[in-house]
Amino acid sequence: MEELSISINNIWVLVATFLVMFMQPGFAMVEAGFTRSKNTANILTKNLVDFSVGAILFWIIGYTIMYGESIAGLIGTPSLFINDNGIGDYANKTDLMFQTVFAATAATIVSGAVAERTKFNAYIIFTIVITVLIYPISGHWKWGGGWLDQLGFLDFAGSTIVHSVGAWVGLAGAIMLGPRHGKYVKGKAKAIPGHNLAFGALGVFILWFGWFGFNPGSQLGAAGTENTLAIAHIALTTNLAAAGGAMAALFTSWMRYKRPALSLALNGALAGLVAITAGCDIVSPGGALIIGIIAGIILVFSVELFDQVFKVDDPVGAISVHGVNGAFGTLAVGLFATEGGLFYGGGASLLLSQLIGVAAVFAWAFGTGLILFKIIKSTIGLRVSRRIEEEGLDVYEHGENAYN
Amino acid sequence: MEELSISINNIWVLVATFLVMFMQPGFAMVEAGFTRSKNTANILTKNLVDFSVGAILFWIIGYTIMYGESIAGLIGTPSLFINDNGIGDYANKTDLMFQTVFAATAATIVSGAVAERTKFNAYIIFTIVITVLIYPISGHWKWGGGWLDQLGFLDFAGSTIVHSVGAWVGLAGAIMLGPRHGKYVKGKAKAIPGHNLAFGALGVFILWFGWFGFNPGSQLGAAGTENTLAIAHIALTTNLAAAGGAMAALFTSWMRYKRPALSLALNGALAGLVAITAGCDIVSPGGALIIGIIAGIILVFSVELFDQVFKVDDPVGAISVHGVNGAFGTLAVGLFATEGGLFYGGGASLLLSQLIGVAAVFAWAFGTGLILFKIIKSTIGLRVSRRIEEEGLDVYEHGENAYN
Amino acid sequence: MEELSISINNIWVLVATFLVMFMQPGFAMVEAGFTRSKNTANILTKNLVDFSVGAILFWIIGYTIMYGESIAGLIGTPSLFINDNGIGDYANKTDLMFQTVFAATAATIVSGAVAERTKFNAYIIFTIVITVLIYPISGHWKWGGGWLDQLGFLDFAGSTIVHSVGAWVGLAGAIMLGPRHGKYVKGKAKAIPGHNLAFGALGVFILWFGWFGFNPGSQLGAAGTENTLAIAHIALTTNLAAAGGAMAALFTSWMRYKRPALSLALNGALAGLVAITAGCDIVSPGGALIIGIIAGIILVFSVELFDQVFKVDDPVGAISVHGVNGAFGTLAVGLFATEGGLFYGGGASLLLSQLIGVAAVFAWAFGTGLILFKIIKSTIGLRVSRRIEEEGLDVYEHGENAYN
Amino acid sequence: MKKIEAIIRKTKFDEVNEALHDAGIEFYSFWDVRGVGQAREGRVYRGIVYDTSTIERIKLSIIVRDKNVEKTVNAILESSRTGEIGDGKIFIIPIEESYRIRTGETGDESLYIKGKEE
Amino acid sequence: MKKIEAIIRKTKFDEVNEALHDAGIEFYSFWDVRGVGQAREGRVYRGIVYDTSTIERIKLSIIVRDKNVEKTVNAILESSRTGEIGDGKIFIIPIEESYRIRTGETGDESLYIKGKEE
Amino acid sequence: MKKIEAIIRKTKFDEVNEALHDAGIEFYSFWDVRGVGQAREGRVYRGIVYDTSTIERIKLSIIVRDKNVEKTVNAILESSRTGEIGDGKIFIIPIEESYRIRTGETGDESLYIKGKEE
Ligand SMILES: Nc1ncnc2c1ncn2[C@@H]1O[C@H](COP(=O)(O)OP(=O)(O)O)[C@@H](O)[C@H]1O
Ligand SMILES: Nc1ncnc2c1ncn2[C@@H]1O[C@H](COP(=O)(O)OP(=O)(O)O)[C@@H](O)[C@H]1O
Ligand SMILES: Nc1ncnc2c1ncn2[C@@H]1O[C@H](COP(=O)(O)OP(=O)(O)O)[C@@H](O)[C@H]1O
Repeated sequence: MEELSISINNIWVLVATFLVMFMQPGFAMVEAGFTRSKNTANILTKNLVDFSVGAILFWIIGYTIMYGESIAGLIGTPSLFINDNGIGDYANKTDLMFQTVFAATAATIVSGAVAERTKFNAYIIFTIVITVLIYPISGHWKWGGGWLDQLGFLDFAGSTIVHSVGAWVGLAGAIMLGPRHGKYVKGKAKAIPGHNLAFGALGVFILWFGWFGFNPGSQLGAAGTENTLAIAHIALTTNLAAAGGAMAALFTSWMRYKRPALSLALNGALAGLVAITAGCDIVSPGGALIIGIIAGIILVFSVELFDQVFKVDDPVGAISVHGVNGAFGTLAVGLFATEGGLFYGGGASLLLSQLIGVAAVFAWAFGTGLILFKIIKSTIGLRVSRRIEEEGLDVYEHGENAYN
Repeated sequence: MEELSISINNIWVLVATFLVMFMQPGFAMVEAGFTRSKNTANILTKNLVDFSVGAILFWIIGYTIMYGESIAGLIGTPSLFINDNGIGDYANKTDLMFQTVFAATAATIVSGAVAERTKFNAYIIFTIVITVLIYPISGHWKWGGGWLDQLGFLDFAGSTIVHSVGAWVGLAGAIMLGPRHGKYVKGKAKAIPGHNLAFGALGVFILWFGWFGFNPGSQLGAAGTENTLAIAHIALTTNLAAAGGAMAALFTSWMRYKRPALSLALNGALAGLVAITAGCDIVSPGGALIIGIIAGIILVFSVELFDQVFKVDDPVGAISVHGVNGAFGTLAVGLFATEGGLFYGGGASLLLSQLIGVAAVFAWAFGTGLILFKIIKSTIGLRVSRRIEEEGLDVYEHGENAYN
Repeated sequence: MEELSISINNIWVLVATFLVMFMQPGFAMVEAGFTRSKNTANILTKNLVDFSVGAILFWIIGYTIMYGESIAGLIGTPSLFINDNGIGDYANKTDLMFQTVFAATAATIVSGAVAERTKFNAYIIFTIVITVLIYPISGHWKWGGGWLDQLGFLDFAGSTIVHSVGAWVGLAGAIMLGPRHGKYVKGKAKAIPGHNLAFGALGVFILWFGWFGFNPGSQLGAAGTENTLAIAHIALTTNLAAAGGAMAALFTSWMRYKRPALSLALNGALAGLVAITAGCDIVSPGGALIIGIIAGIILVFSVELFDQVFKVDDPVGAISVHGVNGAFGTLAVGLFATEGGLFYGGGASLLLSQLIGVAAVFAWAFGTGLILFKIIKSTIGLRVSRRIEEEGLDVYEHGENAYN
Repeated sequence: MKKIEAIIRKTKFDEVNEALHDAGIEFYSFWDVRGVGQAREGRVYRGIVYDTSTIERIKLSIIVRDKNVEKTVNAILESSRTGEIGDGKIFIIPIEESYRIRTGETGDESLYIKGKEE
Repeated sequence: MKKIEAIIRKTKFDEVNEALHDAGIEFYSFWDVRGVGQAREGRVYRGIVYDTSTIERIKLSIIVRDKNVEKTVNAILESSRTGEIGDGKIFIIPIEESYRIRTGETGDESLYIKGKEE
Repeated sequence: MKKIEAIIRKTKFDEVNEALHDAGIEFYSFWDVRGVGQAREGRVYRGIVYDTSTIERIKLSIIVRDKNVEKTVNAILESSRTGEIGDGKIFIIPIEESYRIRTGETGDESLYIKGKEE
């Protein structure tokens, strides 16, 4: 490839990397805002830890487990401490960076679902396992050229491979932990409002911004007509789905609960973003908008379902946003893909691959998650004591309050 | 044009698009910070709504009303649901995205001026009208190649076409709504301090950052010597004007009110940015600094004028920042343009075109704004009840508090 | 150079400029969050002022003092109001912008060290002196091709030239000011916790993001294989050092104070970033990680040392983050540089140059800082009265509270 | 000496403050409280209805000499009434002693400024 | 009339609120306070140990008619106890007079709603 | 039993806290209030002068046995004085009864820890 084309691709992927890295404060603000002020320092520390741990360990080994030469389509051949000055369509180190910030995204999703009750040392341990094992292995199945890829499973930027993985591990964690004290009283769900929706809104806008690195960046190139058209198209579908998700969740909450709820509209925007991530390259703008709208509607009902029926306590709605809508978005590719989608006369075969992929990744992430949390629970323990939970993790786990 | 040049332009305009999109949390933080905490969820929801509505409707129809083939120089030929894979200097979909985030900027300016007392359903309705009618029509006059453009009216990135439009509609809204309860007691203006100036400052810095997409991005290209020089020049003039505006407002408030006021210095930075937007490409760095300084001075007096003399209650200063300084900046082009400006021996003809443009857009935006708000007022109603206003829109309109 | 290469470089450096400019709200949030709420408006105003003053004065004269033709390797030949449409590897005005945001970074570091007790008018004066004299002169020694550069001193993106300069001036200021009232009671250091660690965390993430402009941007080019490899490498080393710094500070505080402290982990991330800034281009990824880890450990001990032993009251830890770790990172180049570093068989000569550079810049910045603050102290006064300090600078100096 | 505790609407604070000043009551403290009372407003957080009765209020605590009790109560009553449910309450509590920290003065003396007393 | 001041754990607020409602006590105010008491937790800020004894608490202020004092105290006692150090305190303070701002009613009348009184 | 209410400068809190501990007073609650008094500072928001008299203060609420009233008052008086306008006030209010929630103890007993009583 021509030298300048490589330079252009390289700039594009690096800028996208920076934008995806910037999703970290987005997650931090959303998770801090949607939980109580007595646990703010704790959740912020967790976000700092998972990004840092991810940055270090994905470089040390995670990257090669995901992208190393495939062993039977199941796992990459690990090698340590890569320092590779090669160049493909862009610098190999740029690829390492881009993949690193994706890995950190998967890990950080978990912290929302298990917020306000998890021991800090336990958190560090499972973040490590997610970063070096759970995420890169299922990641390998698709993006490392593994068996899901060969099956024809499509997941452009990671509705399933990134978002659902994080959320299903989080689901396992939330189940193993049990709900926060006071969340269910006499079998009835109680509201535990987040302490700062302004942080929540700021976080969602930051994430929306960062998603323009996540999706258009996943084209992995910007030089040439094809890339030019693709990244413009992806930016458009991404934005339409986010907007559709926000509005759909707003109006659904309005009709269902009589009030247009900011907290659900914010989650709705994220739901739209997660859902479009799998198919942002191959659905039409109209398809993207519809996917976003459906995602926003699903979000409201899913939050209610997990919260009030399944009684899984997920303070920030991570399971509904990233898990349920990650799965929905991945399946939607089988319906809305302009080439191969059911609604475009492509038959059900793509939909079937998508279903297999969604199910396999669910089984993997949820299964290993359960095992992981079980082991931690029966060794160092997973949950803080009741007193610590009641008085706040900030003081007891960190000795610092967020607000003074 | 050469393929790689197109790729370069495309990257540039897309990155600029992302930066302009990121101005949304900037506006959200400024507007939330400058108002009271009981209305924070409301104003954040409004910001989410206007960006989402803008994203969807500008794609559905707004874009073609603005840029469709001109009908008598007055309005573009509308067509629905564009899905255009063409390429000019960059991808057509990139252009759609860039224009969309501009449209959303215009709409979001209104929410600040009408904050803390507007019914949420009314807000949604007028946001829609602004996005699909008011903004794209006057936008067409200039950027769609309409009559103002043919007149020689200059407005590089939209001091008038974007900022003033939003502000004049906001002025109409603020007048039709009347002031917040308690704002004027026995004819005297009372201070209603914003609840969080840290949010205000964060928002202004975000906006400043985003403006580097707004202005340099409006060059709509980065490939080739001409573009290279232009975007560097524009970045410089933009930055100097912002800095000049901030300092001028700070010192003006210091001399006038004995104290260097953060809230006015923040507004001053925005005033400088708005003012330079029209001429950032054709004024010198020194000219830019002077424009910024004048904008900052105007800002302080304008806020006082609207607040204490005209008694128009504009909680965040949107009218002074975007309206008055948008007009000033547009006129300043007629004075400071190094080619054609009065101060550079270009005579008064450019200044006259600028004046016509400013006046025409004022008449259009303020006029249609008045009609729009009048219709809403006499149908579903524009303003919340006194009790809701006093206890806070968050609880009554949304059922959620921002802070818990 | 080929026209498109120039365009590519130009985009890269401009985007980097925007990212570095965005570090301003990062600093603002960190400094506001780590201090008390009664001084929040004051510290935010200071941040706005130093960036604005920097933007204006570096254009008027600072840039040429730093980069003008060298006078005996000590200072550049000043010239006023540059408006230079030349192009080198990229537009000259792009270079002006890039250097301007660096200058503003140096200036803003000071405000953290002297927070919560400095008179606002004194602050404005020393910010001006830093921007037009202290920073550009020592900057000239290295980046302007002055004597340090000729000596072989290496400082890629400014561990010493930017960060240490700011911190050593801050150290002089903190010493001349004396500690805040209540900081030392009967000779014992008291904790004065910051009022909002969520702002602190947001600020650090923003800074981390902005650092991807600071370091990879300092390559000053992106076109061609060499640049492509370099910026990818730099992004990687930067990220690893930041992550290493955060984790090292977290665990060090955990072992030393029994609790994993968020406030120190946040500082640790910044310490890693500052430390890697000098050598990000010529250390290996592994070297970067080690540098980051050492920086994080140093940070904790340095904070304790200055706070409890030297009794220098530095509310946000600026001296330890930017000064001590800037010096450490610069020296580490002499050890870890893959070409010329002691650990890579390069002998001690590079290390010696580094030592001379670190010492010379310390002497310059700390010395001129002391003189500067001494002059201010004995003329208009440096410190607010006890009453103002106790009741808060916001009300007395600005007449505005940040929170209402 | 009596302590007058008043719980009023946040939005009425400025008016009450002015009425108190007009009545010559220039010393008191206040803070934000949440009130449980007849005034209620439903809240919904993520689909769960909750917290149907707490409303933001301001609490004033004013220590006055016996002779000033009546005018203080009247000033508050008149300036804080809207007539709608949720206007709040005023309570009178006995005070046994009072000190001015600055001067150490006690009793009635600690409650007014010598020379300025009307 | 008496004023019942209770200082309870923040986490017990919902239970106490319910217990009070069950006991027919539907009017009161509350706010956040910090308590200094036996319950302590060390804090470390940047290496400096500090503030070993203040804990977040909620303070309730309930003015009731004399006949309701006992059941109010009991409702709080039962619902707010955990048995661990730091459960808090209840204090009873005499009230001399009470006014309902909305209607101007005074005395006991101002404390209940006519017609709804049990 | 008495309730001692003190309104002090925020900046004096640490000193007062220490003085109280030295005097053996280890149980109390406090919260932020805003004070209206003689100490005033002009504020200007966007050109409008306002709010010339409210200042942040801390309010302490300490319930003590009768015999401890004096030393508590003295501890506060001495540690919170600056001599400048705005130092604050101390008020003494009668308390009729007190309960320790954890144990149900009442009266004086609820105010000290058995065995640790000096
Ligand atoms: N018995 C009480 N004890 C303490 N606070 C009370 C009491 N009764 C009312 N309040 C306070 O007064 C506020 C207004 O009372 P509410 O019953 O809603 O209206 P109204 O007094 O107009 O009937 C309540 O929100 C609460 O804060
Ligand atoms: N004498 C007192 N005056 C005011 N508040 C008190 C007093 N004693 C206790 N408190 C409040 O009650 C809280 C709990 O008291 P504590 O002594 O910790 O536990 P316990 O009552 O279970 O022995 C304290 O944090 C403080 O807020
Ligand atoms: N009568 C009062 N009732 C309640 N609070 C009071 C009263 N008098 C003073 N205070 C509180 O004490 C603070 C200090 O009082 P101030 O009159 O300013 O100073 P000084 O007591 O030194 O004359 C006030 O801000 C207010 O919070």
